[in-house]
Amino acid sequence: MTPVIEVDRLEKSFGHKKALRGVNLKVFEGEFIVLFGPNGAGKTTLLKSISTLIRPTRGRILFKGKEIDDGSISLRETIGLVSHNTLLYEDLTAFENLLFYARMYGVPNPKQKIEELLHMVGLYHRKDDVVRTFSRGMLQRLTIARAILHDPPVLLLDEPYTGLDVQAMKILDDLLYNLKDGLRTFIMTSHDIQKGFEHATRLAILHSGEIVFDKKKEEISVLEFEEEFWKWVKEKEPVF
Amino acid sequence: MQTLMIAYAVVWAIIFGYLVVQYMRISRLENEIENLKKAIERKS
Amino acid sequence: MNKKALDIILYGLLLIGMFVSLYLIFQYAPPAINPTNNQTWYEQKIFYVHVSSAWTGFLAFFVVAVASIIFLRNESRIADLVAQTSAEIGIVFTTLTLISGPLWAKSFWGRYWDWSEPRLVTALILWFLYIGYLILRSSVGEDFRRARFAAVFGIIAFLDVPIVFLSVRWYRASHPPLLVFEPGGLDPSMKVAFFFTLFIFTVFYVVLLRNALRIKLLQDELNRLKEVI
Amino acid sequence: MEVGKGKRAGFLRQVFYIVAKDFRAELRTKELFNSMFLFAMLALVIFNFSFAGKMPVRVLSGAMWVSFLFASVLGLNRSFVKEHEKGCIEGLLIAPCERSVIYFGKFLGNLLFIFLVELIALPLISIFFSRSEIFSKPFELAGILVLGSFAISAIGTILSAITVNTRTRELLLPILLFPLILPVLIASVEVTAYIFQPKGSIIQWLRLIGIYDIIFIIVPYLLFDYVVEE
Repeated sequence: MTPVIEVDRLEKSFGHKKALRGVNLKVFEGEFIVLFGPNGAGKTTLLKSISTLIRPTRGRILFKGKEIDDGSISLRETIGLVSHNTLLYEDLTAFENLLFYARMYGVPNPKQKIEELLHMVGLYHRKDDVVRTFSRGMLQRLTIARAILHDPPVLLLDEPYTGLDVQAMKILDDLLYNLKDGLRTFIMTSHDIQKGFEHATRLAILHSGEIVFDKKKEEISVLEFEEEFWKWVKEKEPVF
Repeated sequence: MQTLMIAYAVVWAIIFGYLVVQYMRISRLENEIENLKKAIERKS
Repeated sequence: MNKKALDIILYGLLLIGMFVSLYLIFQYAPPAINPTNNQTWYEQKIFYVHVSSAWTGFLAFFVVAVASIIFLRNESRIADLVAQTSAEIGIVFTTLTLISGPLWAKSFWGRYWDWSEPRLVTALILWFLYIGYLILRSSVGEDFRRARFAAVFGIIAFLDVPIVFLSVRWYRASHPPLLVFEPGGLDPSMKVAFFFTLFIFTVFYVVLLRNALRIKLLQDELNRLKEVI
Repeated sequence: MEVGKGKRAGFLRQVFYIVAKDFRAELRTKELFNSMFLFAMLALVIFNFSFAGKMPVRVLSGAMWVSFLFASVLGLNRSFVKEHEKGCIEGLLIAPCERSVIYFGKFLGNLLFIFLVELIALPLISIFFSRSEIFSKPFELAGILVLGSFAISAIGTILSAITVNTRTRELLLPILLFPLILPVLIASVEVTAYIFQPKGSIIQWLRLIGIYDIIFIIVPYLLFDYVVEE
């Protein structure tokens, strides 16, 4: 079975700094991988590389066996990204923001789809308000609506729980459960072990640009994993 | 005519002087690197 | 050892070449006659250094553009360093052009600057463009992006140069200045002096670039070694 | 896996969506347009008082173009700042479109804003500086305004995409843009002066702007990927 995403000896350096030093990762259909790792481990760089935002220094990324290159525009249709930024225009309304992205992706029946999504994330009553006036939690919900607008079979989530209030967390949890249909593939980064473990089908730890741990959820318990995680965070973290 | 000639000579001298300074800097850097390499060898 | 030998040859060539070019300019080549008043015109000798430095500056900026293209193709650090140092050197020589040009113009036109002289104005615009290039370099934090932005600007800037030249020349056609100097036929001995000076300036450029490049690479190496320790 | 996959919009459509989005956001706040317009008019007022008495035709066309250029810099500066505020540029980069769609979208948006400012400024210039010629040759004037602004926007858009990533941002754009745009400025001033007061020939100037427009729309288009990619 060909993996949906295959990361092959991926390296990325910014000047002298090496953010990724040879990452290998195979993600299969329906998997929910949660990547853990201390700050600066390269989690964001890895997600950005997979979402074609960053051009790798060395190595390859394959989507269903096809290599990402300049001509792979249609591959971007298969990816949804929730990053640190909202990727929303502050001077546009919630509806206008989604409409713009829907058109760029060529979503069929965009208006109907957007209204559905706005109901789903509980923002329908604010659909004609300018995004500038939204709270952090509302923004994050709209961000997720934007990411799944085109029904991407692959969803990349970069610390989606950061800065959320309890209500927003609940909505995000429900959303993720709804989206996990066994066909969709997820890669999420997190440093909240509980939350990450809850959703994951597979757990991995990224440390200074390398994957140092990668196991299926059945093979390990929360406590064991927590121990493993702290081992990596402590061991190689520079001592100040 | 003479002032011009002096001006020319000054321009030449400045450029050449700069080249000499560059050369000294190269030698100094090369020496430093040599010393560091030796220090690393001793350490290991 | 090979490098050392090349150093000695280049430095020796320059030292001797300097004296030879001084001799050629001031002794060998005859002084020119000013066509406006038919008097001996010593200041014409500025011409040798003026045109040579203008040529070298232009060469340097050409190298910036070529190195920029190479950088965008293979992202090599050396190409980026060549572009940067070549821009720095180019600015030095263009500055020299901009100082010597008006001095020469004063002796010929009776004024330091004429906006309808395309070569001079183009040199000035070149100077602005590449000062901007260096400011751009100094205001981007990340090494990698800096190199890319600089390369893109380096290419655009160089493409602009011939159009600037053309526009100033056409501007002159519609706003004729009092008198325009076109360097017509040079005396053969003047030509010898001129081409020799041109050659020496080009060697200057090559040695400056080579040295600056070596310094930067050695510093890289030094930093790397310091990190190891 | 082909869940709800629609047909992706074509190149020009996507470009249009980007322009439409910028235009809609601008319609809501109008902050950019207002400041550009006011800036251009203020610059003209200042020019007027720097030249006591009626400005000669050539000086007036020069003053117009300098004011428009300065106003354009304001607009160009904001153009990519807005894309960077909430990381929207990332949203565009992961969208299924060529990177050049972003370049052409932003270019057209900037051109549109600049041209609108110029268009609204023209009648006022005609009144303030007693130049009725502005109304007798509206198409010629609009033509040269588009040709000149085309170049300002084409170069300005890629430079703005660069300078938005620098420490000095707003300060750097004019420093990089002005020397590059000089040939177009000379040519546009010459042509505008000719429209006011026909004298000599302007065919070579039009040719120069044409060549410039072609080169500096193609080259940034080729280089834009390198500017926005990490």
